[in-house]
Amino acid sequence: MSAVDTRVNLGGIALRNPVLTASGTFGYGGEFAPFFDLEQIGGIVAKSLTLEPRQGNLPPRIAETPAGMLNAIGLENVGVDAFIAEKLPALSAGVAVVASVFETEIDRYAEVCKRLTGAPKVVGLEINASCPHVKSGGIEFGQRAEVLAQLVRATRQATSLPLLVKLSPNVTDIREMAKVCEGEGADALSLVNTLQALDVDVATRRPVLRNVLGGLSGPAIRPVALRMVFQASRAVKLPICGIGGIMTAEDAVKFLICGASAVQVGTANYLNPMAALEVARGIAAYASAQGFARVADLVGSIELPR
Amino acid sequence: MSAVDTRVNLGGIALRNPVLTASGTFGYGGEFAPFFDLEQIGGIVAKSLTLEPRQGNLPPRIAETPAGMLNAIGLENVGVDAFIAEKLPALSAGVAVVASVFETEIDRYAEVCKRLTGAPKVVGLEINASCPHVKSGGIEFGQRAEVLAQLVRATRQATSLPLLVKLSPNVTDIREMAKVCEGEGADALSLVNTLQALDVDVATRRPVLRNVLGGLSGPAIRPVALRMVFQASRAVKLPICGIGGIMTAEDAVKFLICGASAVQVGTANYLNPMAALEVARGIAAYASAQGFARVADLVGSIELPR
Amino acid sequence: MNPTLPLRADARVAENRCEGGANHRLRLAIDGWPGARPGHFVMLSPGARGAAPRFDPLLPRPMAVYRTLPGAVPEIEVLYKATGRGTQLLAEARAGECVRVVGPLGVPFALPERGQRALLVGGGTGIASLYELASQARARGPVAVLLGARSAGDLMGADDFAALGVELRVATEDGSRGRRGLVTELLEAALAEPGPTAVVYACGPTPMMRRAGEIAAAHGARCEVSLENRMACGFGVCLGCAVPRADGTIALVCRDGPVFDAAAVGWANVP
Amino acid sequence: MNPTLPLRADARVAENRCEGGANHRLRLAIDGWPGARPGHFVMLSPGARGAAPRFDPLLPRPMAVYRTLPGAVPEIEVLYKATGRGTQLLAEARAGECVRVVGPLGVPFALPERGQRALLVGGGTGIASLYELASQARARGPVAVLLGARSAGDLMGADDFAALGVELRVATEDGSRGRRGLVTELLEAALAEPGPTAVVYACGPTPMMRRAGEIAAAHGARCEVSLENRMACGFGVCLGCAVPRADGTIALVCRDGPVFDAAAVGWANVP
Ligand SMILES: Cc1cc2nc3c(=O)[nH]c(=O)nc-3n(C[C@H](O)[C@H](O)[C@H](O)COP(=O)(O)OP(=O)(O)OC[C@H]3O[C@@H](n4cnc5c(N)ncnc54)[C@H](O)[C@@H]3O)c2cc1C
Ligand SMILES: Cc1cc2nc3c(=O)[nH]c(=O)nc-3n(C[C@H](O)[C@H](O)[C@H](O)COP(=O)(O)OP(=O)(O)OC[C@H]3O[C@@H](n4cnc5c(N)ncnc54)[C@H](O)[C@@H]3O)c2cc1C
Ligand SMILES: Cc1cc2nc3c(=O)[nH]c(=O)nc-3n(C[C@H](O)[C@H](O)[C@H](O)COP(=O)(O)O)c2cc1C
Ligand SMILES: Cc1cc2nc3c(=O)[nH]c(=O)nc-3n(C[C@H](O)[C@H](O)[C@H](O)COP(=O)(O)O)c2cc1C
Ligand code: FES
Ligand code: FES
Repeated sequence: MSAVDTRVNLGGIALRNPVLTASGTFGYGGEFAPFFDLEQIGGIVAKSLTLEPRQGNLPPRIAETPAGMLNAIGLENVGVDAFIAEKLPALSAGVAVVASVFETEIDRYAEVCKRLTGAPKVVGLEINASCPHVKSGGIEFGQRAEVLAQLVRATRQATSLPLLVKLSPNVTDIREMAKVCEGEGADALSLVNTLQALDVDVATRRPVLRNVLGGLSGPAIRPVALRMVFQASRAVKLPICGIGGIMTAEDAVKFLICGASAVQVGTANYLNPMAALEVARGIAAYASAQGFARVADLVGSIELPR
Repeated sequence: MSAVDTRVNLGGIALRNPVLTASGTFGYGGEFAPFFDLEQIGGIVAKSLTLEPRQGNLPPRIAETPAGMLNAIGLENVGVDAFIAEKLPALSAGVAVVASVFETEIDRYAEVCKRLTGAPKVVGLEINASCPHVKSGGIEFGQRAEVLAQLVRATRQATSLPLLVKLSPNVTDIREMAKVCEGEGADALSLVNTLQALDVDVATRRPVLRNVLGGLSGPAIRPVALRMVFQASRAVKLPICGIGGIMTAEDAVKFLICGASAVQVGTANYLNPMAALEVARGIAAYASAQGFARVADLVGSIELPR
Repeated sequence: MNPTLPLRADARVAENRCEGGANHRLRLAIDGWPGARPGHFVMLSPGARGAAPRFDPLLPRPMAVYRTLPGAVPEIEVLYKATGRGTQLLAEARAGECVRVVGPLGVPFALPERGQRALLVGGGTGIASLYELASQARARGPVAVLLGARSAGDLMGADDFAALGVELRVATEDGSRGRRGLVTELLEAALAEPGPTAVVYACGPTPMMRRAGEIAAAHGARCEVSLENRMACGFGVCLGCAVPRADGTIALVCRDGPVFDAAAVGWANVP
Repeated sequence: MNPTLPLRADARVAENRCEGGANHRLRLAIDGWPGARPGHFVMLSPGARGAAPRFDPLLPRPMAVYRTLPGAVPEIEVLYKATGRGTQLLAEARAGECVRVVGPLGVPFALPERGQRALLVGGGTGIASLYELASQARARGPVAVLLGARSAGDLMGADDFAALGVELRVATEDGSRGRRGLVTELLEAALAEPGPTAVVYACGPTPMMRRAGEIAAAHGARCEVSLENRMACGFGVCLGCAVPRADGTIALVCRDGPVFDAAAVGWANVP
């Protein structure tokens, strides 16, 4: 196992191994310090940040579904300045941090990106395009090619850091959105965010979430996420970070095989705070057992029927 | 329980109760005769029919996923003529049959509709718009508003039967597609077909399906299906038949609450050949326990936060 | 504040038995368990217990640490009602099997000041949060435990409280044990009694806790409540367990609670 | 053809025990069980067994009816290997619990003509499909059961076959029991022996069955194989279990099989 080279490059970010944690599922990192040393995984993607601190939605904010969960947290976060002043310093020096950004207006996105550029430990930015675009009547930024193009252009100009764009899966054709990002100079894609979903309680006939609609995550969505990673990886040259329902190393390996250069562990962190570490170790063990000298050689190694 | 009026009307089809079976999950009906009397459910939607008999894909055609399954059967079916000549007569007289139609060209869709119109027991047609449109480069008919409009127009002209359009969930905005159908004279919508998905076997690095891509069904997709039913029911006046991951009566009730006038039980038929019957009985029991005199009063009864 | 760092452990089921109706008692042996303070909880993953990974139900369930039994391998007890999918699955766990545990978690109860009278008000499964508190409060002053349930059969842990030697008063809605009525009526009566300053601790259904807070406030007594809310993580990262404070800001039940001052809770929007 | 209509039943687990390694034997009591013919199978839903509905794993698992034990409430036995998520869950089912069964399903084996010699070739879990066939073929003529496994510990049901009084020959890949080698080598040898016309029945891994068919054909013997394929329903409605025939048309393993004439199978595309 020690023979396997686990390093991967994600759009200019050199990672010691391909496992990151997904935004919104790992807090600001420090919460996991009791469980394991964060330098043992590739890096962390912090909770998405807005310009100002935000409170988020009233409860209930989460609910369980078959092999999945729904959430509508709202935009709750400490704000970009508190993140830089308080959260980043709390992490040990060797932790690679990708800062995630979401906002309701494009110029605010760009401003958050500017403030993060140069902050210590921040090795890249992830643009969360699954946020409702107020001006487009609530449709997500990532659901309209023109809006997405503007967003990527503006954030690309705002930072010299590697720029990851995290796409919404709630689209007709993920390849179209991937191409938009490639065209506007993104360095990598993160695929996917949550699937828009809903559940109701039959006893009260009320939606289970106060926000009515929520995002579906967890193993339930993994086959959909895998499909999008597969499609996008064949439509663009950008490296892809695969996300969606990764619970075990085997799940992560599937994303690598389908064309992802790295992965993010999300919901699994809740059930098992050591999930990301176990996934990182398990990927190396798989590569070793299958005779791959480098984890990077697994990327896109899918064997298609002739 | 006997006090509850279970009848619903689905776009001109009077159903004795709101439970149908989903196309492709109930064969041509006769396969279920050993398990229960089909006249005890609202009706059946038969396997989608093409003009000619078709063989479908090579194996493997199915696979299990977390709380779901993948399938890529291909277009396998006996063809519309054999359906009329052999399958329909095998069903007892009181069974309400909705015939499902899919094809690769619009004029072929229309021709199948014509042949089915007037066939005994056929009370309505369901247009399966999740079929790849060869002329649009493999995109599904239901993924492009213009193509969908042409399809609905042509099939609407081809039949006097109640016309249900079964939409693909693989779209950015289901409301847009629902409005197209309403505009072209559809009588009802069936929501949803399977989510496009993929899984790979890490031992072989091969896709689990010979067709590579497949459709995800089962409980995993239920929250996504519920969301689309909820959205569509607020965007159009057409009645909606809710489909996706219904395993129990409680699941079905959720669809009614979110605005569906009827439901279809799909994957559940495989695990439990009496699922549709149990769902039908359970809906009536729920309505009775909650003090609803008519199951129809449940439709759209969701209580939204103010 | 929480002085003990949480751990993630594969706990071994030492015992898991039905105590009548839906009530169950689970004893878990946890290597390295650092101990817990009154009001601490754990996250238990019922779905992870089998040999093959299964993800339905997916989320772990928050459960109070009923009590810790020290030893070479420390054990904790959890009292739970098997009502939903996760707790019914938990009820199937057999001795020797593994259950994933994360904990201890949360902000515990503040023990009463020396000489204060502690009034512990428990309803339903909330009773499970109060045992260690009753046990430790005994050393500070008089303790009365007021327990409520629908009927005698639903009552959890009453014998254990009795064995602690604290004063025990019971109310059931059907009168099958103790007084017929609500446990908050017992609280009213207890606060009306003469004696040292009282401090109230409540855990149970939201309306009960809210009412306990009002009653305590009316008598000038401090009241701590242990809130329940849906949780995905239990340690402050999913932001799923938010409840509003009285001042409109948001608190996380798992990190800022589950124990809150009743007066600080924005009750109107607690689910 | 299948003369018995399938039923859907909540079978009661009478016994479920490990027989060494991954090998398990499950005995199910099924009210109204209509009996089964050699080669019939059932669909078992391991996920449906608990009190609360759980849908991971989702699909039922096809399993041969190893044998039927008649009685007031008839019982069936199933021999299975607990290897994946569903079969491991099945292994957790305890006596008294319920497992959903649909069956009997499929097209059974055609018994040998009177006087023919039956050669039954079983490998891995495929052995479970052959017990009733061995039992019933005895009345028609000589029966030899040829079983293959990786090693002695993997072998299923060998003692039961021995107890039937049929001739039993074993091959293991590591030589830990019987001859070292493949079971198809035993078949070669058996067909080379003088005697009455032989008919071959094979069930096991696809390459083994394909090879058995070739060997039988080379000796002019008829060969029936019982194919495996992923199944969602087991009764011909999902179209998931399709395999190509030699003539290029599609057959359903659950409805047109699982028993096929080896010569009619389009082996190149059997998964
Ligand atoms: C801090 C804390 C301590 C608790 N201590 C105990 C205890 O000691 N004993 C006990 O029996 N119960 C306790 N509960 C309640 C317990 O967590 C729920 O009863 C349990 O999660 C319900 O799970 P289920 O599988 O039965 O229900 P399901 O209906 O399957 O649950 C579905 C989802 O909703 C959540 N949920 C449902 N009810 C509750 C609830 N009341 N509180 C929080 N989440 C809920 C579940 O965790 C799950 O995510 C505690 C809750 C909290 C927050
Ligand atoms: C007609 C028939 C009779 C069978 N009889 C027996 C028997 O008597 N004893 C026994 O141990 N096994 C038997 N099998 C094989 C058995 O069905 C599989 O071993 C079992 O389904 C694997 O499930 P799992 O949960 O262990 O594996 P998983 O890997 O969790 O299975 C995932 C999915 O693939 C399917 N699958 C995996 N392997 C097979 C396989 N070999 N055949 C069919 N589907 C598979 C599963 O059913 C499930 O849908 C039979 C198969 C068929 C088709
Ligand atoms: C409770 C919760 C909060 C989330 N918050 C964010 C967020 O702030 N920003 C973001 O880009 N994604 C967020 N996500 C999405 C995840 O990062 C991830 O894309 C998604 O959950 C799918 O991965 P998973 O199935 O592994 O969880 C959140 C997910 C959950 C469950
Ligand atoms: C194996 C399989 C075959 C299917 N074939 C068809 C079909 O021929 N026509 C169609 O409209 N839908 C077909 N479907 C989709 C179902 O009708 C249904 O829309 C979908 O499975 C979601 O419902 P469920 O989760 O209840 O299964 C098929 C689904 C499965 C699983
Ligand atoms: S439960 Fe996750 S933040 Fe409280
Ligand atoms: S398993 Fe469904 S058709 Fe054969």
